[in-house]
Amino acid sequence: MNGIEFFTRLLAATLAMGTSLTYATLGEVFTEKSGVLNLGVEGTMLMGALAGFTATYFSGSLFLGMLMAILIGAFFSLIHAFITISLRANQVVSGLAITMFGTGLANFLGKKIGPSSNGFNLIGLNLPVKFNNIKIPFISDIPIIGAFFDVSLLTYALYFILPIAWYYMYKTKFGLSLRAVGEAPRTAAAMGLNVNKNRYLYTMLGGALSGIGGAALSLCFTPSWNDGMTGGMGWIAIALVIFSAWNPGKVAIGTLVFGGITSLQFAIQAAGIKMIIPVQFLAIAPYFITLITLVFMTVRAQKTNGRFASPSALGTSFAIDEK
Amino acid sequence: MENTPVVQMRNITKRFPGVIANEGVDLTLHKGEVLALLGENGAGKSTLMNMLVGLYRPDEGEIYVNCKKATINSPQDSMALGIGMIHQEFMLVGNLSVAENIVLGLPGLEIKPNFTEIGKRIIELSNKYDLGVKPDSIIDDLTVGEQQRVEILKLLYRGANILILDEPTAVLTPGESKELNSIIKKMLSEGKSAVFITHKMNEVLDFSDTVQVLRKGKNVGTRATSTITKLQDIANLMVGRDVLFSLEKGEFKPGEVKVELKDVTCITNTSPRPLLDHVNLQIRSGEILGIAGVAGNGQQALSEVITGLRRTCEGHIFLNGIEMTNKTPLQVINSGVSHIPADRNKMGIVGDMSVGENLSMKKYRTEELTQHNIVNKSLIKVFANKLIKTFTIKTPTQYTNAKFLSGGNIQKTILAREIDSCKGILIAVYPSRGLDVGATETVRKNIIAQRDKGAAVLFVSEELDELQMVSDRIAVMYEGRIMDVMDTKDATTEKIGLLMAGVERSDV
Amino acid sequence: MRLVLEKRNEKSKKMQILVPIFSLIISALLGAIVLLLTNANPIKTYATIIHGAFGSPTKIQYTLVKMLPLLMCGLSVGIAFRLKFWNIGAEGQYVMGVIGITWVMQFWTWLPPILVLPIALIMSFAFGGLWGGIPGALKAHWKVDETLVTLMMNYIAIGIAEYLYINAWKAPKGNMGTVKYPEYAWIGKMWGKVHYGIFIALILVAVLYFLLYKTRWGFELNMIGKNSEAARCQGVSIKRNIILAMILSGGIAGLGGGINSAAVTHCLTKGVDSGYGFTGILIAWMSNLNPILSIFISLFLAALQTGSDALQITMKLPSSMSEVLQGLILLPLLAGNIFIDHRLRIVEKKSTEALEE
Amino acid sequence: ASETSDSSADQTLKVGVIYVSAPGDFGYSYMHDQGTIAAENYFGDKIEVIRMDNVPENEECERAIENLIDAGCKIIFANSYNYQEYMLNEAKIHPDVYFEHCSGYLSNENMSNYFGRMYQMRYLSGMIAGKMSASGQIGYVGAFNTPEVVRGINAFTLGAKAVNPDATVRVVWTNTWFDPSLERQGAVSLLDAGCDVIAQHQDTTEPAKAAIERGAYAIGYNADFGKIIDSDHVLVSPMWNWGNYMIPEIQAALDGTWKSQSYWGGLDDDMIKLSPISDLVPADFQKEVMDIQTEMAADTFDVFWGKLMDNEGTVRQMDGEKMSDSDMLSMNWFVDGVIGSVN
Ligand SMILES: Nc1ncnc2c1ncn2[C@@H]1O[C@H](COP(=O)(O)OP(=O)(O)OP(=O)(O)O)[C@@H](O)[C@H]1O
Ligand SMILES: Nc1ncnc2c1ncn2[C@@H]1O[C@H](COP(=O)(O)OP(=O)(O)OP(=O)(O)O)[C@@H](O)[C@H]1O
Ligand SMILES: [Mg+2]
Ligand SMILES: [Mg+2]
Repeated sequence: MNGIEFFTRLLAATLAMGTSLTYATLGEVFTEKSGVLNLGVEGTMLMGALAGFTATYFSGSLFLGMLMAILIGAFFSLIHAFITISLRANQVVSGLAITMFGTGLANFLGKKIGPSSNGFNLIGLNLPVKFNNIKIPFISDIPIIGAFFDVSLLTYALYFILPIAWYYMYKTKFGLSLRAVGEAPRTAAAMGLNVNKNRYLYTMLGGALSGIGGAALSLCFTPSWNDGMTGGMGWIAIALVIFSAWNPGKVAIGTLVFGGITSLQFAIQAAGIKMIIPVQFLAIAPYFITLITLVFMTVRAQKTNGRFASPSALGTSFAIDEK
Repeated sequence: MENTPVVQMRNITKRFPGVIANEGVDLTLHKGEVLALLGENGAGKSTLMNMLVGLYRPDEGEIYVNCKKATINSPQDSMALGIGMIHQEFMLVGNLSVAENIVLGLPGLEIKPNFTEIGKRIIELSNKYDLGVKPDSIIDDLTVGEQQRVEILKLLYRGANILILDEPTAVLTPGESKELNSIIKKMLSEGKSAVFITHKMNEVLDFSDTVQVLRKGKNVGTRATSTITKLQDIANLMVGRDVLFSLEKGEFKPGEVKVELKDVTCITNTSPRPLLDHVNLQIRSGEILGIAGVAGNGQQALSEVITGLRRTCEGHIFLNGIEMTNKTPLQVINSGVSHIPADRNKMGIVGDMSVGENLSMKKYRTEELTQHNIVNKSLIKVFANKLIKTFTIKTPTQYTNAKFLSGGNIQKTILAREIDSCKGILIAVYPSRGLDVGATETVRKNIIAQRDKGAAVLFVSEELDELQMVSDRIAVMYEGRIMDVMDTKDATTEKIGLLMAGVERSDV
Repeated sequence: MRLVLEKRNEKSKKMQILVPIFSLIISALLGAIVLLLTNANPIKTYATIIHGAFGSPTKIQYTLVKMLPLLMCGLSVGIAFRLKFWNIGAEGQYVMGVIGITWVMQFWTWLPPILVLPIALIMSFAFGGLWGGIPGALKAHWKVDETLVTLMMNYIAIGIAEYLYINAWKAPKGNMGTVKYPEYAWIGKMWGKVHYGIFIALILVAVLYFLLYKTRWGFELNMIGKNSEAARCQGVSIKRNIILAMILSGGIAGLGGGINSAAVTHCLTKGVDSGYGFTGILIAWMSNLNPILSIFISLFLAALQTGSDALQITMKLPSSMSEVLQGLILLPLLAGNIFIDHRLRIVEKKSTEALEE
Repeated sequence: ASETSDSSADQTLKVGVIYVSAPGDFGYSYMHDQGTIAAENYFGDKIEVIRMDNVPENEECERAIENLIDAGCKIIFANSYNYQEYMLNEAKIHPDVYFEHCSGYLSNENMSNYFGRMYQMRYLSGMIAGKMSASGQIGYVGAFNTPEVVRGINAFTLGAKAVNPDATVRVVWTNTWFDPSLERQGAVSLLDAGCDVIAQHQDTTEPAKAAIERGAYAIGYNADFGKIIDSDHVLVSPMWNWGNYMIPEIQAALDGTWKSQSYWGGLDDDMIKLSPISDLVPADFQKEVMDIQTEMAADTFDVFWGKLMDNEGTVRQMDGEKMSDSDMLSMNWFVDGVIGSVN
């Protein structure tokens, strides 16, 4: 296998794994940009994965599956929104509680819904349909770039969603309001925007995207339902938001770096390349390299005076008549 | 002036935890009228106006706009009624562009705002009113003066015809204020009505048709400006006691050199030119050195290198004759330096801690308030109460969080702390910015008292008359350089004005 | 008509007691709905949980044992959060603490026996402190976002631990796990399962309370956390204090790992990463960063977890039910908090009318 | 149901079972639970089973045991290696309860340990993989580099090489027992590297599914993947049969004849088995495999027998030698033919 082929396959593996992560990260970018920190991504993703799987299993329709994942994801983050925006509770704790609740509920329901013939309901069931890779003739045969054109519908969708998300955030009036609300809520309010309405909206949008991220696992990448099947991906998504510097246009960078290193360390192992470092250290390489890259990016951003800061109002609740 | 009231506020009451900000206040604004709303810091002026624009909601009372009862639940509602406000704190989003700030939240804005069109319109307005604002600049990169003009542009762009201007010139230099005031006059000449809040008496006389004074949240008087004969009357009405307009100042008896800067240079990668460019200065004991200059010419950097908050690239700083170049803020404090910083909320106080704790933030290191590293609460209590009394800080209790105080009282808290702990050197940066006459008087009096006690004072201000009144010598800064240092008696307004504009001394 | 939240003049003492009680009632009702939907008797379930946590001396002992690592992590996180340093790395710091203590216990056996335990505990503090100090230093010197760094460092610590107990330090006969610590260096038991480590934790609470609320340093940390720029102007070194506080924060989590290992697990093995660090975040917030309150909150959460075991045993509910119930308890509790300093008021909306002049 | 009914049968025996994961994963705990279910069916209402799943491998295990005893359990099974220390602690405190620990080595008068010689089935599945791999390149997704997993990989490789001496087995470690995404990624990287059969020591079916989606073959583990995934590309699955251990032990507890032991059951006890072999595997070869299995059961065939070289060229065992159980239990090297490293 030559280098180009190796790289093409690596890219394909990265794209397959990174899709779910990208949706969740993009969702959290929107939520955080509006000033709300939602640590409930992991729980919301699991609920989305469960909802998507269940709906698709019973209806045989991927469309319904995605719809359910979106609705359940949005609903779950609505709980977070109500508690932190309307009732101004601490966003960190609420997010952790949402993750706890969502994880428990998804695992619990996974054992309650569905045919009980095998005793474990949803677990181990095969879907009637799933998102398969769609190969675009000719283009997909080009080395390296070809990997981008042999992916599932959910990945293709990202090619449109990411630029649209960027356009939405930086070019439309809604995006303008969104940025203002997370950066300077008082000013936004004085300019006639409804800060909390915006925050509700983007928290729910973030939840919906997390739901899609979960469903991208249960309907596409690892088509099945299993307890805790997200395996901590929600946490990685939260970390990658920082990596993307809260810019939807840069979300893919983080997921490609993280997903790429994960795939690369497997590819190195599979290629039988003798490593002096122990396997456990290979397994932590994605985390380690992500960390190092962030340090590097931050230091460089400061040298070149680039902005690398979170939305100023992130994590704070807003009430107009309270200082 | 026609006699139709455009705004009537009736019997307005607004309470905040621990304070009644407004109590049964009435206010009437007629068409084409300019009403100057006066009062001490914390009198409730901003609160009253915030209710008119829908940021706050009154607890009691009613608002009528154009003789119709108005339900103003949000800024959106007030905008629809043609009311626009320039807030006391800037209402700008720092990382957005001027154009984005201007159209933010504009009703009827298209989904994808056409920023070329918007930019054109901004430039048009900017030219008409001579604002010199570029639509693409990022707010954070603008000077305060420029930011204030963006605020004006927001009003113009939205075509508000009832204007509320909450201390628009408080943070501006005299030159900038003058420009801004002429812009505002231009706007008013177009038949708009306005409420104008200010602490500057000349502006009151210059602009207003009517004067209304609030004290402790209540109306204490409304009269036509033309009937005002003595400024003193208004000032007394505001404060509820007699205000002195001239200052008692002891004889100028300079002692040894306490602060000395030699060739201090300071460069950052954020700005193309040096913040400080070979600055040489001496301040002697018993002397107030005033620093004049348009904001953004290095005054703040100057105060920061002396206090150790910013590193110098070149040059030497001596305090009390000892080299203190690039020492830590703590070392500088220990060598006897007190500092009244430029941004009182960001640098001066910890808003979420109590007034008492804020007052202790210098002395908590000393045995006066702590023993063996342990903070003694009863000592702090006594100490804080003493300072609150001496400096007449208006606060419900010393346990109130400092952020709940009004701007003037926040400044007094800082002043109290710094003056009390001053051991010979005082660096005061814009200490009277935005303060009412009474508070301004307190600040100036205290600074002069320090000098009379033998302290060396660096006094940064943008108001020439204040500089002339307070300082013994005046240095003028331009683009990080000291243009000239002169005795106050030689410092004529014209001379300083030219130096501030960058005209070299030889040309003066 | 509309509802508005109105700030109270001061925190209501009455509400501080009533809110948690009402929240718990609401939690119980929500939980009851879920339980009824799954055909479980709510009253029996709740009784079971309480019995599971406090029903017998042994059960109380287990709850107390469980509380210890939770409390230590809660204290740890509380210090970092005081500085608004979002340390979500207590998990990794805890794991590093276990690595530190294991190193001494396994390889420093030449030490006089009496010294092994103290030095091992100090090492667990040092390792945890290192793991907290690194993100602290990165933040202080280069403003690197601590959320990502601490999260990533959790995974890295767990990876190192796995490497050690599977490869480098593996017990000769074993599969996963190091050899047992020498028995003379264990922390002893004082009441059934409850070990003397609890004293270390309680002393730590007292020391921290004193340090944070009474000393100059505590005062400085408070200043930094609430306005770091102003603190700097007052001569407080931000960099130094962030690093110091993070070393302390990480060190306490590490010490938590050390105590738990020396008293309970006696080795480094799979299961060191059991989420104590994340629960620590909950504890720190729910106790309002107050060390003394942390004791009660961690006891509450420990009881919730030990009590939930009974759900599987007595109620035959799946283990995930306990997470569902824990989430359901936390959310209303959080939501209720606002009524401590706010009250709800109904405001009548009046119609627009013309002004008769 | 059992025929003998004495007085003790009036009372139901409470049996406690502790699983490291939820049994619904179709992996390790799932197979244990199949054993538990078999026991339940066998004894009917003579026993009552109390299950605790997702018990972490730390001090929580002690509490779980304590709670089970509190609920009246007289015999307790625990299925993960790292429970053993905690179980031993409890065994010392509760002499009247029988403890059964799976996969460890510690024991006590009232505590047995038990495990199965799964490597035998690994060898057989390796033969099938070696036969069916066109390229001779086989992939193996491993969880952790513990002796148990390493032993399985080695046996599997020896099986494959017995059929195809040129066969190689590439190993990828995931460092997790259970993570659908990572397991799949591991398999994908092996497929990308040219493997056409994927075996696994993991708890989900994802590696196998990934292989089948690419048109490659898969070897399952734990459960019968052929049935779960419903594909004949699953060639075979080595499976556990825990019921065959649990039933006699519970019976002994009922009868009062329970004795402590260290048990490492193999084919002879039907502790382990192969799932039905896929129809794609030629019938005559299936028979060859079955013949070896018969020899294994008769103890005339040893997997780790004769000259063994590791994959770095060191000779680890001489001709004619047979590996001791303790060497097998601490195996930390790969046999020749494995591409990859143990650490
Ligand atoms: N959101 C708020 N929460 C609590 N107290 C407030 C709030 N806003 C204002 N106050 C208090 O209400 C009083 C009136 O404040 P206001 O800002 O209206 O004064 P002001 O007259 O504008 O003073 P200044 O001249 O300093 O601007 C002050 O005591 C202030 O501390
Ligand atoms: N910085 C401090 N120094 C000394 N004592 C303090 C300090 N902050 C609070 N206290 C005292 O400690 C006790 C607990 O205070 P409180 O409940 O406000 O703690 P907290 O909520 O953790 O602190 P804060 O609200 O200031 O962040 C009270 O008696 C309070 O007066
Ligand atoms: Mg004001
Ligand atoms: Mg408090």
